[in-house]
Amino acid sequence: MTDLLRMKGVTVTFRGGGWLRRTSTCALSNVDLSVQEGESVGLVGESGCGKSTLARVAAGLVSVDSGEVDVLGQRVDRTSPSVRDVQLIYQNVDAHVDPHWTARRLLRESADVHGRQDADVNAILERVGLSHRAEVAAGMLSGGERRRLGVARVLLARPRLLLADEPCAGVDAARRVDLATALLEHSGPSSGLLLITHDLALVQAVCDRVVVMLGGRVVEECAKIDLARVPHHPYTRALLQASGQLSGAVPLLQAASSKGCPIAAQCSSARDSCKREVQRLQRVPDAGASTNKGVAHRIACPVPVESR
Amino acid sequence: MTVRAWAWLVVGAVVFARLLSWLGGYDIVADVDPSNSGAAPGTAAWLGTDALGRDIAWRMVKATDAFVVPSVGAALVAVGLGGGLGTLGGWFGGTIERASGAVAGLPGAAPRFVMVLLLATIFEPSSVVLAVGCGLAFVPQAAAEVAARLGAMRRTAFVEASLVHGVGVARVLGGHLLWTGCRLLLLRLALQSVAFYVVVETTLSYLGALGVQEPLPSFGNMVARGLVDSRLHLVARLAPPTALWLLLSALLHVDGVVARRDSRRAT
Amino acid sequence: MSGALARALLARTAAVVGGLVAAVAALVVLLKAAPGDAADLVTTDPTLRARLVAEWDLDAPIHEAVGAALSGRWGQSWTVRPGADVADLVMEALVQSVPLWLGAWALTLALGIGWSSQAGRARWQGWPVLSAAPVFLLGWAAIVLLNETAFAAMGAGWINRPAWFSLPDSTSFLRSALAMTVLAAGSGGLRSFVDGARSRLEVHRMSPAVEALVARGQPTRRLLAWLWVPDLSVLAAERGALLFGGLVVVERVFAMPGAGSLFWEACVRRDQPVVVASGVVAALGVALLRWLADMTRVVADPRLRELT
Amino acid sequence: MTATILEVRKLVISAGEAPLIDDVSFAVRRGELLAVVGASGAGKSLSGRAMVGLVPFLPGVVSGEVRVLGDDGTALVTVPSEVGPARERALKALRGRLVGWIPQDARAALSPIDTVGRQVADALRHAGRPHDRDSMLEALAQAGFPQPAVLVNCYPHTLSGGMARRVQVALGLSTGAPFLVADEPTTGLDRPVQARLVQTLRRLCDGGLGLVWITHELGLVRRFADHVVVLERGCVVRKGPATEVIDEDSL
Repeated sequence: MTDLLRMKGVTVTFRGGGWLRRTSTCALSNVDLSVQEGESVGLVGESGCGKSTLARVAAGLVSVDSGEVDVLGQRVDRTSPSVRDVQLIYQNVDAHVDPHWTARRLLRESADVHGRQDADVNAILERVGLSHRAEVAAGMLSGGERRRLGVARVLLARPRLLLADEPCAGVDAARRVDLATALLEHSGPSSGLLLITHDLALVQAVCDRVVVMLGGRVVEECAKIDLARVPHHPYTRALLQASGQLSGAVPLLQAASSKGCPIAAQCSSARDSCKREVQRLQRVPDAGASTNKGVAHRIACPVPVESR
Repeated sequence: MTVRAWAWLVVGAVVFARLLSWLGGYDIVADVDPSNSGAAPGTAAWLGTDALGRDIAWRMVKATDAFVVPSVGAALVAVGLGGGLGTLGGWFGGTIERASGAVAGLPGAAPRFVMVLLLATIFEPSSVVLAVGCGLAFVPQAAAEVAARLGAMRRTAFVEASLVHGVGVARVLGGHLLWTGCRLLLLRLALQSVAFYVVVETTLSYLGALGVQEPLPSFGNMVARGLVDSRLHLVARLAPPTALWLLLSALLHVDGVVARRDSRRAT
Repeated sequence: MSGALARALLARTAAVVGGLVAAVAALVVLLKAAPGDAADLVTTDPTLRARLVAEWDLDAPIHEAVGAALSGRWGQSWTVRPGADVADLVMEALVQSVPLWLGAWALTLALGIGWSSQAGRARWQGWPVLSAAPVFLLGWAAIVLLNETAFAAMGAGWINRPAWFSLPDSTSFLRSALAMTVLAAGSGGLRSFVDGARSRLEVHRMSPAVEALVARGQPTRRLLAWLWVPDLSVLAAERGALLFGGLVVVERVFAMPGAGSLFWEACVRRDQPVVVASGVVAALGVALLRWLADMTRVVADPRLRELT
Repeated sequence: MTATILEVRKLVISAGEAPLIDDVSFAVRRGELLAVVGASGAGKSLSGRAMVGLVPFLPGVVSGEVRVLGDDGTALVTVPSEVGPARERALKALRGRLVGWIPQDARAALSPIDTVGRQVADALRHAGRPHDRDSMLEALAQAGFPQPAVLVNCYPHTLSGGMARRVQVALGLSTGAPFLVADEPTTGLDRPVQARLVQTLRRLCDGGLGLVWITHELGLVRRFADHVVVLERGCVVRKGPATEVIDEDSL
């Protein structure tokens, strides 16, 4: 199996402010991530944890301060024009189509660019249920229809690597899994999906592997099957509790800027070292290697690792 | 009257004039017959004759025809140069936008009409110079408006999304931004520069020097002759100014309607 | 005055001055680039030509020529009034023209602001059509109409010969007033001012800030006025500049002496020093108007102080 | 719970043939935090604007009425939907006096030409309340600014999104209206800022303010709101206590 996406030690810092008052925000710090052929990876975290930045880095829209990004075996050095086999579904995908063009015209353009036929356009219109609205300007479509149009456009490209940033936001719960499955089934056996969401249940329904991010860092990485088993990073545990999969009151954990772990201030099991230094991802000595297909379970917190 | 009617009025008048001139049948220099001066409208001369006995209707046709090529040239200069500089600035932004804005702003340092007069004095006062001058006069406005609109659209999400999707810069810029987004704006600027050429040409011809010289006809010199010569028939005196006024109203009216449609599209 | 405001004012002043210098430089370059120089027009005799070149300073390098043009060293008139100092000529003409220009400008502003603030009322559809007539046509129509009416009335014995009769040959109050009105209204000038001002006011009426005041029941008049001032100042500067051009036509049509007439004479008779001087003065006027508009905008709108 | 303070009855707003708001009725009590949730385009903002009388009136487009009730349950003001002097009078009595509004686009809805301090002072003065510097600072502090003094001389374009929201809260409160409509006050803010802002609103409700809170944030609604109205395509599809409604929906 080859890596479709491979990130190693990626760090991204945004600089802002005027010349008097410079600000810099660390959006990603030392992130390792890979998506392999035929794999679907779920990236979970709160808004502002760097998920979307990560997707934009992979699409070549944001230049990295340090680290390496390889997409489809090609090094992405700085902001470089994207590879056509990588497609990005944006968070607010409905704002990402030209409002003056009709659905059919937009899809025809995509078909042209990606070498598809008119029949493919019709098929995809049918698939997303926009056949009867194909001649309406995108700006006149409803938000949901525009969103489906944006997704259709990306699927028409049949990307090898699909980066989907909250593709189901604003879609009601019943149809979420359906939509995510559509993303999955459209990508063939040799393609990969990176599903970025804050919805843990969705990830569990669709993905093979789960990566949890907090404050610009990866804090846990495991096979889907491992999610159901303890131990976990306290933050992952809180997410599981919030989605009702673990019992117990949901602790209020919010990432804050700190030298160490972002939630050290609120974490009940935090140690002194948590506040002072960055916790590295450590491999959990694994018991279930037979069921998790050899995916390593790694956590950036000393507590659950030691308790094992 | 609807905008369609106004637009047809302009197009119809121009096509009619073009067609008649092309078919020929009127010699500007030969048509002098002082014995027939100040004739009333009739079958021989539909709108009467002027002091030299020349057919007013035919001269109006010739004068209209003379607008066509230079005014299209003016529109091309305004849209091409202004639109081009504006596109450059709007797409790239930053230093390039400031530089292209400064270059495009140069003709705007003097008032339009003064700028055209300056050009006409420095070079020969020909219809080419006038056309280029009238086009240049709209370059600052064209560049600024195209740059502003393009810059705003450049920052919208769909441009980045299209680029990421694999749609080339040429398609995004040409198809989505310029054609879909700035088409009506550029049409307006073309209409305005055409109208301005008509105004400048007739004004200079009215004032005498620098414009179209006798015996070549222009609405300007026809109005000027009508002013001093009360022996002409009323129809012959009023026809040229009325036609000119209708032509300009039509251009401005169409411009106004396009402007409204443009702003509706933008929202 | 705050630092941001002072900085913004300075930056805008610098921009306007820079634009002015660049424009004058462009004019000088064009003059040099044009085929054949002024001496060629006058003579073909090489010795006389050399004397003229020396006398008129035709060989001065560009930067010196620009400096001379900007500093008011315009030399002597060639053909309009041979030997007269151009600076004196221009000053004399300006004294005659400025009242006409100011009057027309004030008329445009007063009528335009009054008209456009009457939102929704008095919308006569024929207005844009009527206003399309160029300055010379309006002037022509006014002159013919008044003369012939007076002639007919005198013929019928209703009136004695009025003081203004045989327009435009005699000086009279009516002639000045007519010239002023024609200048203000010609070529759709008043209309474009009203249209621009009205559409901007409509935008401000719809703005969230005004709406929020309405929702709190507070009066909106002051905010509307201050939001409108920057737009008005830009429109007013633009109109004022275009009136310089109209001045040339109006002064010729109404046979009035002044800067417009002087410029026209100089253009027709190829009097290069006067043409350059008039061009510089016009550019100076435009720059001054723009500077005023910029200052007004920056003072009225704090947001513009940041974007220097 | 005390008496109802604002009542929306049979509100219908249509554009073209399709109704944007179709027969929406609900009531808000004093001290109640009522959340209005629903997908975008469900008519949340529009019904909020209708309560403040900001829906541009076109005959045949708007019907229904908004009533503000006094402590004894009698109607203080009834805003009819028919255009005319009665509507104008009612809106005049309503806007800023009985109903405040926190607009969705908080920064754009601040006057760009005045400092924050001046805007708050103006709002206070217009409401006939003391508008000296101390009262102004107090109004800002009430909206959740620990150090309001640094804000007084700021122009709105220099504020962050969260600060602009809180200034809008201060402006809405400084009218002294007992009822407030907050249109997505937490959109685009960081989680902690969101939570703090909603806590501020909650505290104000505990102090007796009636609040309609239009939002997408179901988690916050569940934690802070008393009741929830769920809108879908302009209709009320669910109503009830926040914990009940959100529990079902969130799964």
